[in-house]
Amino acid sequence: MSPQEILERLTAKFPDSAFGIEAKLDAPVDPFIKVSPQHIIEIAQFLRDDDELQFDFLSSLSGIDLKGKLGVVYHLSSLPKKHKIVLRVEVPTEAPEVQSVESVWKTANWHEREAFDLFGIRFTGHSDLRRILLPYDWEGYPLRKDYQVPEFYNGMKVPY
Amino acid sequence: MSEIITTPPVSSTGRTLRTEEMILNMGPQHPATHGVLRLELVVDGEIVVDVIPHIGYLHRCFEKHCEHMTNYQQVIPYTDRMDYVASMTNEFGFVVAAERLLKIQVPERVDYIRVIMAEFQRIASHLIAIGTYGIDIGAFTPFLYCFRDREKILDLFEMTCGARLLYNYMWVGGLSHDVPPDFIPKAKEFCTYFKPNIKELNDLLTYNEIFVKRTANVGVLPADVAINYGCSGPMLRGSGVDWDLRRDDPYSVYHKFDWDVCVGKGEMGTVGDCWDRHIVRAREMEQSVRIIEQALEQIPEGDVHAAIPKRIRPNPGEVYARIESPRGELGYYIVSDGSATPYRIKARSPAFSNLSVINEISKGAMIADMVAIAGSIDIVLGEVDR
Amino acid sequence: MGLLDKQFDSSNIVVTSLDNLLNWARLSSLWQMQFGLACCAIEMMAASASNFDMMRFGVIPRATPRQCDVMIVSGTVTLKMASRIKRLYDQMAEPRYVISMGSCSNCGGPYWEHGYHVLKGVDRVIPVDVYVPGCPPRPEALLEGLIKLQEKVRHESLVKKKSA
Amino acid sequence: MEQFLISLLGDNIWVHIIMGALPLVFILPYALVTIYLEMKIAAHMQDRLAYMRTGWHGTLQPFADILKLLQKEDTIPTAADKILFILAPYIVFTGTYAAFAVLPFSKAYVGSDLNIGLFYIVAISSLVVVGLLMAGWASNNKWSLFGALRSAAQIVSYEIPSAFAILAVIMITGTMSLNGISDFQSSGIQNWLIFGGPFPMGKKLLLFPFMLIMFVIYYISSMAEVNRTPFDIPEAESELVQGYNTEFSGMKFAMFYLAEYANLFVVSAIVTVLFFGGWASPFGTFMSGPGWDAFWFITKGMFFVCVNIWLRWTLPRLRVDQLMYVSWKVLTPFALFCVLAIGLIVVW
Amino acid sequence: MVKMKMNPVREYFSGVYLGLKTAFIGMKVTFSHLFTPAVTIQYPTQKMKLPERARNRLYVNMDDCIGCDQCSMACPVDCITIETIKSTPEDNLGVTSTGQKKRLHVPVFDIDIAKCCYCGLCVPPCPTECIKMTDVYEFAEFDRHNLIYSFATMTPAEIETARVKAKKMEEEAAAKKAAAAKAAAEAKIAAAAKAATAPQVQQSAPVQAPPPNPASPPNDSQQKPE
Repeated sequence: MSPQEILERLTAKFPDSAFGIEAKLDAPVDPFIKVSPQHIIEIAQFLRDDDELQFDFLSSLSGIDLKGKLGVVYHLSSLPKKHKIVLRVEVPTEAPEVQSVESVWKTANWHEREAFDLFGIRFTGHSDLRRILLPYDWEGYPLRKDYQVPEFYNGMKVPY
Repeated sequence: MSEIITTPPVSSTGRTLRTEEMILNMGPQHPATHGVLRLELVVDGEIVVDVIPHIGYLHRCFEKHCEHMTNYQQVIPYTDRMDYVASMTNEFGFVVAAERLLKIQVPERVDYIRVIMAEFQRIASHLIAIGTYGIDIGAFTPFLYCFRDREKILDLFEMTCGARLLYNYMWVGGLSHDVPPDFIPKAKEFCTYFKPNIKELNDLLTYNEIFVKRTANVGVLPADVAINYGCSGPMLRGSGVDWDLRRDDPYSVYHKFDWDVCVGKGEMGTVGDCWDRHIVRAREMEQSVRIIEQALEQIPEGDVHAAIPKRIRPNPGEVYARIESPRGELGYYIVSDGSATPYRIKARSPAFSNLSVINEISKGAMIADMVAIAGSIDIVLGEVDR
Repeated sequence: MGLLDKQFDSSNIVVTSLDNLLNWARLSSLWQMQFGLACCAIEMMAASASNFDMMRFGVIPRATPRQCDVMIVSGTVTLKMASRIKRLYDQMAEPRYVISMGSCSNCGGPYWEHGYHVLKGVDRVIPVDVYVPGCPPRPEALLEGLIKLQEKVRHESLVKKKSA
Repeated sequence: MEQFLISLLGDNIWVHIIMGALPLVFILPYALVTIYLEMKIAAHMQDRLAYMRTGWHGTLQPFADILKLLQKEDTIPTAADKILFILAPYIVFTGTYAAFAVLPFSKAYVGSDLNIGLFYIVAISSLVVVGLLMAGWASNNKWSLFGALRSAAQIVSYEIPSAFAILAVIMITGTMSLNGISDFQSSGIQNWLIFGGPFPMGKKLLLFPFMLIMFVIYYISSMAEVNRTPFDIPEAESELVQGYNTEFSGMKFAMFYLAEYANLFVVSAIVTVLFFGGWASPFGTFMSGPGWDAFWFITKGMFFVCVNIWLRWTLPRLRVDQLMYVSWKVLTPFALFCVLAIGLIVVW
Repeated sequence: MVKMKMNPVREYFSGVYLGLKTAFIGMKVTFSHLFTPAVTIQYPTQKMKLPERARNRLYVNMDDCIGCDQCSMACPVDCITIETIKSTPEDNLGVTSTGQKKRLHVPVFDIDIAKCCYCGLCVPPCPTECIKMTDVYEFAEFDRHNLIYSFATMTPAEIETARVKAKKMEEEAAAKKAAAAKAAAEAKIAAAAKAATAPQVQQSAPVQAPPPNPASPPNDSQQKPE
């Protein structure tokens, strides 16, 4: 299925503007579909369970700092159907809350923890949202563009 | 010793331990964790009740570094250092992504050499996986046989690009060097040398009854769970899912070769057990030799520098490209804002997703099984933590 | 130092030849701590594997720090890992030595500039005896570092104890 | 030997002390040789060389190792149970060392030719378990404790099949004295118990398969008793770091090391005595006599030590429950069956 | 192939049989290796010949260095520090072996080999092929600071004189420029609107991260590789 067809199927299922489905199919290289962070879980559920779509494999879930906004990008693919789609949600940096898709794809568990760890995006409904890569007592979210490297961590000098 | 514990200990996920349970810390420095993984085991005697993996002991800020590089070329040395036992495939993934972003078509010779290198790297990586798995199970000798053969592959690599482990060989749009003239005969020689060694390795390790007993029916990962957890590579194929990106989402010139995707069939136990994952790796090495032999025959002449751009400056946009690394689906998500510096690079490392399933498949196992399970996942912490 | 806790005040011929013997024993039986961190660990494994065979020098990998003489810190030391390295080093019995293998543990290596989570050199937490450069160093380079360390041990004396 | 010393020095305490210390004269060089041999055999099986830099082909390496271990700081963890921690390595070594008392190196030299020698060995080697348990417990380290518990379970279970194997031999020979058993098998290779012992042809042929099975059973369980691969789960490196000796350093570790190799010889010697004629020369009276006897005994013992090394560097490690399975569900039933069969044959 | 469910008695005996059989097969394999020659290269006495392309320690041939800073810019880890001083027209710095005229003094050319990641990215950009990776890999040190390699050949005195000269020249140039600027300012009043487009063109270039070295050469020398 092409992204266009997937988008059509999605809009047919979720016609409501609350879902915030917005196509960026003309984007260069990889097209993506923007959706609302408050309804990502319903959309995810549909994408996985629909017989035509069967997006059973969450390849990657990445956070991204969009300067003023934070984004989460979902790269989905389907093993039986061999098609792919990219979803993206955008949230304000001040209140970065996105629904967790952990209950749909277990992959999301660690990927969301990583996005939380490095970008500070909060995933509501996540079962175990702790830092994953950095120590639990680390401060700040390093992959945000405005991140300042701390001078010391636990008495160890951080910069060279 | 005389300290009286008044409150029951709590695991880091907040589980209060029962009296007969105790927390056992495996790692970050432990011989079986393949680096610096820390597994917090809640055990009841020898039985593992809960596994809480702690990662990040090798978090080297790959993604932050990419955002500071002045061009795309400079990212490649860092991709090497992610999955350091399979650097070639890491570069491969990155250049595939960057070329897709830049819309570069590389000469066919470049593609062939890349495939040859990637397959050699797959053999080398699987040799490490199998060898260290042998150590995990307690057999030391196969490890050294594996390293002996791997050393021959490294010689080929060193001859080509000058480095033994971290190559910086594949560049965006081409390669750093063409292969030297004696590479092709030596590579063919290796293929003939290596085939009997796989058999020997299987005799010594794979079909050894103790090894089979240790790995069969241990850490069974059903197909649906594997897919749901985003497992890929030998981990997914070991569970009986016939999925290989080289065939199912083709990149480079893999479609030109004749080879088979190896799938776990549960020959010794259940589909998706540790033995299946092991045998998938062992058989993939044979298939890689097949690919290499074909590629060495068909390799066209040409220039490997032709498509290397003088200055890499992609249009704003984003791309996600994935390849089949020895560990599974290695994806790069690159966002460009139009400047020469990448805006965001996220590496979707296969071992990261593969490792996340460990808790699911190791409940009720024994401590010794934990080692077998962790070894069969074949993690490289550099890639898990990036 | 176990049986030899008492130090001699000055060297004499007995002490010197005893020194030579004891130093010889120490330098030819440097048991190594299995301490792989990152890329260099693979080269360290290659150095112990058949082709380079570190055991020729009497180096046996041991899993527990208590029985080790030399800790080869091979790979990137992150801030999360640094405290563990310190602890393991503290658990090693004297006399103990540290080889810092590779750029990362020498000074942070490629990660020295933007690595917010990388310790810029393992010598910030534990004393290092020999620095082996390379990224990663060839197995031979590690062996050369080991020979350098052996040289260092050869010239140690009971009289002035290695500073802990 | 004892008589000779008594005639030389008179019957006083020194004779007994010398007799007691003699095994030590054997153990120390033996251990050094075996450590060297093990590494060299292993290395050559793995296409490498091992020790090359200390002395000719690294022959001085074991001395360097021992000397270095002597120099190491002897750490005792703060949380350890100090008395047990210090005592444990010595108890383990004592258990092994005591077994040497009854080993018949030759017909003339036996520390003490007990008439219940085999029984004594089975009993005294259990002391090792106590030592290992102490070591594991006293370390106050979870890995050590696991190692100790596994070790105890393992040694205790494997004593059953090995006791059956010993029982079979006792049934045939009618003696528990190690010297007596060796004597029983003297006068030629055909009289060794593995080939059915000194019986008429028909009986020999009937006994042979059972004795072969018994030998395999005993050899497997002896490997388990000395904690070596494939039964090295108490110190399984990839699982338990170093098992019960994780916290031991310097001299104390050297004691464990020494005990391990000494124990290896004890079990190999018992295999020799039980099935391969002990000190008896394979050529009957040819090449026999006190010196030759000791030669044969040590050669045969070392042969089995080498086979043990060979197996160690070939096989993977069993899991703890599989270890129990092998002992209780494979070796013990087979041993029981063989004991029954051998009993019937002997009575017939 | 789905394994047939064996009858438990047969499974038991086949397990025992397989256990012994595979152990023997394994023993056969290891035994056969006991007599194959070892593959070990006995390092200090025997050394492997490294291939031509071996990438180990960096070496800079200062005779050929023109101080263009290309290598330092290509370096992903910024381990190369280069400082340059402009030469005055009267000093003759000679030409490189490739025939390029040297225009800059290079008082500092440091490579922190401890940071270097041996990627080889600095080699191809060099216009005079003066930086290269050698096959030397044995350079372990007791002190990390010895791993900072200085390749510059200038003595402190030479550096000082070159600095003074360059400063003088700069001052002269600045004075000249000031005079020119004065003249230009007068002209500018007449054509103010035209000047507005010029700075916009320039702005895209500095997006590339500036080299960490403050004393980098002027931009035009960077723009002309080869």
